[in-house]
Amino acid sequence: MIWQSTLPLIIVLSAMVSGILILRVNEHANKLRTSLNIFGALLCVTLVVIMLVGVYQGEVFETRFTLLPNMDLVLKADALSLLFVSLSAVLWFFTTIYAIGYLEESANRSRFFGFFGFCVSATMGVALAGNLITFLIFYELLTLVTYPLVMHKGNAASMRAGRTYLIYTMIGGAVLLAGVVWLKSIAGPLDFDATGVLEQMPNINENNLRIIFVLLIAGLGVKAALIPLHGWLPVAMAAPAPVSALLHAVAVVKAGVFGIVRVVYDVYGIEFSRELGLTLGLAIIAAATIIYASVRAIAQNDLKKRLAYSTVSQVSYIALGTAIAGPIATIGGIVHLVHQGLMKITMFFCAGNLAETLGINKISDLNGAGRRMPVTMTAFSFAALGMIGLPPAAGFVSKWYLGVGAIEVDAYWIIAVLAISSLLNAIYFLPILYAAWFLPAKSQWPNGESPKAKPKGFFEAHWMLILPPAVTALLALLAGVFAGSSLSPLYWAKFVAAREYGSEFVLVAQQTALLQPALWWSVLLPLLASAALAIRWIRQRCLILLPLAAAPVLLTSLLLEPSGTNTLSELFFGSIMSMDDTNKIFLILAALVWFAAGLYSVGYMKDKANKVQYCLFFLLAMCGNFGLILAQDLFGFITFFTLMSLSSYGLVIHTADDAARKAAKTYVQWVVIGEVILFAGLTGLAYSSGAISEAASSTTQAYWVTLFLVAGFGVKLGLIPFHVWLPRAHPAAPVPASALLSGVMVKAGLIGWVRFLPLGDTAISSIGTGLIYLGFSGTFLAALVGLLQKNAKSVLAYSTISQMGIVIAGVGVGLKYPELWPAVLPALVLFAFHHGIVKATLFLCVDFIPSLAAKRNLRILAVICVMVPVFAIIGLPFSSGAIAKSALKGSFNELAMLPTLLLLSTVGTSLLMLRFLDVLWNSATDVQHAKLDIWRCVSFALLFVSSVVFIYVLPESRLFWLKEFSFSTLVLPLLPLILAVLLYLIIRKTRLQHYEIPAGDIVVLLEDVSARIKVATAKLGHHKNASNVKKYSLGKTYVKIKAYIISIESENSGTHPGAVLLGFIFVVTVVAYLN
Amino acid sequence: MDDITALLPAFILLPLAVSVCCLLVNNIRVCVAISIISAAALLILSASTLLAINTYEAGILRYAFAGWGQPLGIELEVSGFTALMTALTCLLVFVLSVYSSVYFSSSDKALRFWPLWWLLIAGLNALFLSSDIFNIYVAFELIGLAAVALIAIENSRPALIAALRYLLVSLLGSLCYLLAVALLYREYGTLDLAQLANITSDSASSTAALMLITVGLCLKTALFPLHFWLPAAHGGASAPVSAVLSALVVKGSFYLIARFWLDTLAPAASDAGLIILGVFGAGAILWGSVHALFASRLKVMVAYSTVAQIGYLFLLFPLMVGNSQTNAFEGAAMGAITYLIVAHATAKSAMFLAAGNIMRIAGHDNIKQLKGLVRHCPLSIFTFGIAGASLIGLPPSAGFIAKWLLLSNSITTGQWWWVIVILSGGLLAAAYVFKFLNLAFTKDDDTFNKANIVSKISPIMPLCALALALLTVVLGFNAQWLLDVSGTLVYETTGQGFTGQNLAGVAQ
Amino acid sequence: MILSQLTPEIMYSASGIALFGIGLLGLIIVPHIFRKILAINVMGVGVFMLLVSSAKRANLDADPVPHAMVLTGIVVAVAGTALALFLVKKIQDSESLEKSQ
Amino acid sequence: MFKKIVFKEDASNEPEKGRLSTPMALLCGSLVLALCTLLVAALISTQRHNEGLQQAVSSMLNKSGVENPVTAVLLNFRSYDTLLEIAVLLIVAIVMLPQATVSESHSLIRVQQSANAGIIMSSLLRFLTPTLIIMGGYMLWTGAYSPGGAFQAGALIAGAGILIFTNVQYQVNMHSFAFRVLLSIGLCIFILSGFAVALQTGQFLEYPVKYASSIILFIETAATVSIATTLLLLYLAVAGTQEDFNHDT
Repeated sequence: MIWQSTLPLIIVLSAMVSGILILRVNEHANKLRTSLNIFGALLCVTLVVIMLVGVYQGEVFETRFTLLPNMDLVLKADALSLLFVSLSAVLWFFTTIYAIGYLEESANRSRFFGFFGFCVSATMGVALAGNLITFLIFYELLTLVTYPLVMHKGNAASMRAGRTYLIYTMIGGAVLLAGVVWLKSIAGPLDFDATGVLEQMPNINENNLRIIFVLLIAGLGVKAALIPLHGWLPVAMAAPAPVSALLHAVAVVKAGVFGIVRVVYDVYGIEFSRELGLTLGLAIIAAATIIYASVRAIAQNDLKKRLAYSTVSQVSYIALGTAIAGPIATIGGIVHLVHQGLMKITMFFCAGNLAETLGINKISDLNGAGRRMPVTMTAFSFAALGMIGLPPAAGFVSKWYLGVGAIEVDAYWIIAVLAISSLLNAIYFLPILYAAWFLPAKSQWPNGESPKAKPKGFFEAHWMLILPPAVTALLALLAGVFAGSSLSPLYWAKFVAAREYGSEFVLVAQQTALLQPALWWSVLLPLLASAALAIRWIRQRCLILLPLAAAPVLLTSLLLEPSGTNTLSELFFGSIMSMDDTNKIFLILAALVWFAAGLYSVGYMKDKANKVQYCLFFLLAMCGNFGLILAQDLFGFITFFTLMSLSSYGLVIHTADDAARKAAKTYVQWVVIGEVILFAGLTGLAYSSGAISEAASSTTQAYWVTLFLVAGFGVKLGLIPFHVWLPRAHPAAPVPASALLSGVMVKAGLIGWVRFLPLGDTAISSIGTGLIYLGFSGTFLAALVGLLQKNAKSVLAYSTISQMGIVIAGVGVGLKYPELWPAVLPALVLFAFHHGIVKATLFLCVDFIPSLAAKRNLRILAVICVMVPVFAIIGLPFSSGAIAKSALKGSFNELAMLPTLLLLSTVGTSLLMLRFLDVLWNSATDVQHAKLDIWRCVSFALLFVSSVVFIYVLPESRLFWLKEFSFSTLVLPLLPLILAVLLYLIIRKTRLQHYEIPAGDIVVLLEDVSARIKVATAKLGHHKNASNVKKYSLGKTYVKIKAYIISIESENSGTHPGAVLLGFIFVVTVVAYLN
Repeated sequence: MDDITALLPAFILLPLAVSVCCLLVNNIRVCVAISIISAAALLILSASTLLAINTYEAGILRYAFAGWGQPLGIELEVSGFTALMTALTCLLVFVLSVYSSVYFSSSDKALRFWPLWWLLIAGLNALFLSSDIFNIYVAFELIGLAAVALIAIENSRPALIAALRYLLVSLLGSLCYLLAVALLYREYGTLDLAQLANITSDSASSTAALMLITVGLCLKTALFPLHFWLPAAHGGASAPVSAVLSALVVKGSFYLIARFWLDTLAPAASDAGLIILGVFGAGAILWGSVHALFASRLKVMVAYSTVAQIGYLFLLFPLMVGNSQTNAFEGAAMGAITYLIVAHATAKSAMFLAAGNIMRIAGHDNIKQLKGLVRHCPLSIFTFGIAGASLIGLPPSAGFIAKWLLLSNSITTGQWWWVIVILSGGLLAAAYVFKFLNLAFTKDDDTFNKANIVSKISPIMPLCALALALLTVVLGFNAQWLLDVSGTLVYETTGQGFTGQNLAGVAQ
Repeated sequence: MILSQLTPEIMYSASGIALFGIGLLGLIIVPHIFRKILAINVMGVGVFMLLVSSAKRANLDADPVPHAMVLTGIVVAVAGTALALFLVKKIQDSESLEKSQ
Repeated sequence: MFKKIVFKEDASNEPEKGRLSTPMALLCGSLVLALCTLLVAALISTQRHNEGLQQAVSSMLNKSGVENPVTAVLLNFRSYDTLLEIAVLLIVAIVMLPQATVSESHSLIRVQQSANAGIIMSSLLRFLTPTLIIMGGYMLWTGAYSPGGAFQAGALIAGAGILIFTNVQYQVNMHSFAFRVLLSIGLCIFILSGFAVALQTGQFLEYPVKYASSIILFIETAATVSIATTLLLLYLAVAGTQEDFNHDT
């Protein structure tokens, strides 16, 4: 068939022909040029789609003609090339649209678009090349045609950029050429073959092959920007934004790394490369690049430069995936080819938009840009979060597979690299998002426009500038969310890897699906509601959405029998949702508290600012919370977990005052640390459980995996010493949000543990013991510190830590004595349920009681309202607390010390509650409070009643009802309370009560230490002009990072990276220890 | 097929006749018309010769002038290689004639140009086709004097001095060659190349003759360090003349050096000599490229680039060490050089034409004063870029294929040090090509803007240049065909005869 | 023994080569253009002498081919010399023209 | 080697300009000496095994149409060389042709009556010119049998021309069509005859044995005219006595 032998060539030519035509178009014939542009891009996409369909139907596309004897020009569509070709075609299309908008009115457009076409043509050629020589030809061609694009602006900077670019790429090209010629003379035509071509060759000196490999990688490494060959990339930022986008996301950088993939897999063959010991070196270089470039990125204040360094770092993931030399890592590397492209192109589009519309080039000018350009910054945020590797964005999928792949081949250090890099990614991306969304705009934008001014058109910029980033960001998100779909890049990557390693890895687990649509709806509803916020009419009535979104879930959770699973193989890696006895209780708890908090918010937020923002984060966090409870697969769980954690950031920072900012910073730092640790743990888990996507708490879990899981979820649960964010974040949020944070969100950690730790299967005595110790220390220490708080919400937050300490100890018991776990689990669930509802009620009290007490005739009611939950927490008879505690006690009975400790903890709890009442009383009498409204009353009443009654509804609690009324059951529990009252009275008499430990205890210490370091650095005088220093040395970079962090801090008087650094060091040490 | 053989003299006689006609009519338009028609005719003739040549059994056609045959008479000899050279000549002549018809249209120089032009072409064809060493001497003189005369029509003082210097060098070279002819005739009593090839020995006289021929022809070819005359001469001539000088004239003498070393006087040639030639070639690559990089005038830069490219040609010799082919013009190295000749000819002439266009527009070719040029003659810059890419050896171009073949040969013969030379030559080429392009693209502080434009040029001029540049690209895709017709193609057996071990041995 | 080889033919040939050498030396070290042109002619004469001397072989008539070559060579040498002289003249003219301006 | 060329005739004023330093000159001298010695050594050591082409020439001489072997070689056996040689001369002629002027008259020779020629010159002219032309004709004719031929004849006739045109009374009009015809007629006739005989014999320049002598004479005559004209032009251009020549350059 003529199609089959010409289609690849036609695809390459289509871009080139349109380039040639455009080159000849008169400069002023805008319409003609634009239509040619769009037509060319569409044609290309169409042809690629035709080819894809053809390949699906099993046809082989290959264009081949002889160049020299034994040397053919081959263009061929195999799985790997299709991946890259599709990416290029699609991204070209969007970049074209973007570039048309971006370059409106500028000079030399015909030249620009002409070479643009050539560039894509060359990229297509690189992608479709069927042997190394063809690859080389198009690779060099690419250098040539991108050169006019890089220096399109023609100013001094772009001249310099062009020169640097050429010097690097030309030398790289020469080295590559030498390698290819040599290899060709040894091994013949070098047609790409899925399993490599060299292994079968007889009589080849292995040392020569090694040298050639180094030559090839050095040549390709220039474009792939491996250190130390990356120098051109940041300089090339002088090019116009669409060019940067194309260079970084598709064309040049990718061509280099694509070449590495080809060389390693299709020429040398992965097995053979490993035998030759080549992959390790490559992996080390890639890893070094990842870390080094990330560090450099932190020091950049120029947005595009920061993105450039980020590219250097991210692209090396692909090389890393290639070098890890395992099937799973291969998938990760290859899929990152696409993911990084989508995300990075989005970011460059956005950077271009910012520069074009507001003149923003520096990160320091970015404050408040989110409100002025919401679509752009949303797209940017999605891309950035994806880059950091937060699920479910595309970047996570890549990192996930890389991590699991690394474990597969026992290359644990790569996990450390991934973790460090993710942290660094967060360090350089999150401040951008923070500044754009949460900082007020400066007096005017860099281009002189006032922040007050409305955008001129309907959109924030020309639609051609807005559409492409929006779509690519969406694609990046979808690529992650629907990773399991057969249309996703991941599917193709698996296909490619299967080609390389054999087919067993492609199989996606096909579960029989018993549909429980209600489960899906419970997750989807909040999401839909948040999407509905886009509609103005709904925005004006947004608050009412909050309870409305939660109500159906509440009904579902109550009515649905705990049975059946829901599988949606397209979503994530094949997502599963199911409800069983345990998570039914959690779901009821969550639904109840979310519903109540939603109701409460309607009243509470009525007169406050930024309602829509609040609703958005509220709904997203709600979605995450429900999702994580229901999700049975790893990816689904971690996705929803992250969604919840990050959305809560918006809730914590909501009031946007200093305290809230400080709290939010601490919060997000710990979220990121937690995520990173979790990532490491979960990848290990995924590998050891034998399937990459299924959650199974395996019996063969490695020790370190358990440790990481414990630590990772421990962050959420307030396990000391990871608890420091909690007392800061919980009080900072608006009252309903605090209730949620303390009431339900902390339980996510528990859910994680229950689901992923080998509880009940294996005894991991050391960790179990550790948890018991840490748990109880938490219980008592938190009680002590809480006693010294002056803010009611802080007291409650410490109480949460204290209570969670008990839960932690319970899990510790489960870990240590697997045989006890069947008894401990329901007790823990009950305890969590009880604590959730009651703590939420107590947080509402902080706002509700003073309002109630404001009316004299309702004071008694107020006292009752507050006393009942207080007693419940303490665990007085008949209260939910009593049931929960007796359940716990029962399950601990066989352990000597624990019941006693439990009893003692009641004293602490009682003290805390006394302190709470004390503080609350003072504030209630001090401050004027808002009037009560029906919403708040209903909400509070609901929770109040639930806190008293609901636990009796649960069948699990029936065992622990107070059945015999005796002294020991009725009066003994009062003893600790009495003891506590006495103690509290004594404390009040002493000077102790004037002391105050600031919320966040240890973190404050750390901040102090780093403040001293700051002073010391300042004295050294380096940081003064640090931002002007342009020399590239690691030492100076460090100073710059330091100075930068300091500058951020001095601007915001916010938190300190000390905590981050600590986490960092922690991860490194742990990983180092494990190796 | 005999009709083709009978038409062989037309390669020389038609240009001569056209030259006389042009001289007699003394009218520019008529000259142009005759020239273009004849150039087209020559092109067709050469193409059909090229296509026909391989249908002959030996791949060789011979034509005896005056019917005497060798050794008494003079014969023309066409092999695949020379047919390719002739075809290349005719092709370039056609394009350059079209170009010149516009380039010289407004000038009295045209009347002088056309007759000389055709005499030069007659000389080139005579050189490539001749099988008689004395006839080759006469052809050399025809080429040399015509070239000098063509440079001298520029009539500026530097051009005249360059022409004079070139003339002296050319005469010196010719005399050395003639002395060698005398020695050879004295020793062997025949002047026919093919006959000589059968009877030569490694006598002292033959060695001396080979030495004299090498020195004399290296002077003409401008092999480093005997290149001193070239930059001024090639840089000072008018654009089409520079093009033909760089593209073809130097190749003529190179062809003969190769012919004598590898074929006619092969018994007298030593391996050491072959390698020394290669070393000078390497010197030329580096020296020429570095000087091109620092040249302040565009055409001088291009001329120095020719010096460097000639250096590549001389890498042929070391690569032929130990060549077992019976026919000297076979073998992978020869294929590489053939390709390089073609690639360089098209690319370099395209480059000179582009430089000529720029000079026409700007009135000068001082590189520093040409910042921002790209807006005023984009097509010429584009052409320059493509041709430059071919010179650098970037794919897809003929230059890339040539360089590929060279590299591949260097590696298979275990002479890896040439790889370094070739690659650094390519990098240096990139440096000077892009140095100019960089300036041309500069937008800020441009030294060249609308006010500096001296004259407008006819669109035919840049199109001719572009056609040649595109030709280098097209040739990059037809490598096999070209090697087939040139008869240099030898199918190598992959991976055999060469393994890593013996390379390692060489490296030690 | 060497003397025995010094046939007249060799003597003439050696003289030709000597002339060639003298011309070459002159071409290299004499700066003046006319002398350079003369030097080239001297070289030419040397070559012609070698050719003519080699035409004579033992007990045979003179070989006409070298003679013909010499004749052709002379014409070519004349042409070259004339061209060189003409160029020199034009250069001098342009020099004086520059000076007068 | 050619970096410094002295163009001024009064180089004696600045003897050092452009001259190689003595050590360099000595070095060059010794190198050249070495070269010559090597060449001579090569000559001596080489055995001449061949008989050259003498036998071939003499055996074919009867078919060549001339009796003088040198002429036979020049105009028959290796006539192609001679053809190219005439082309070489044409190059030089073209270079030296003065640039075309607007007023191009058609007469080949202008006679200026007013000019007064010197008495010695004019009498010399009267004697010498016809003699030279006749001698030239003889040379041309005798070339077929004994030494002589087109170049020798052309040189003699050019001498006559020089005598005529150095005298200011006669001026040759180099712009005229006739002059260009004279310059190129040698090549023209050569090519045309070569082509014409090829129609008969099949090979270019292969004369029918029967007509060989007359064809050679015909070609030689034309060549003589061209050579004479060219040499005349060379002299006039380089010596530069002609008025209009100087004006044009």
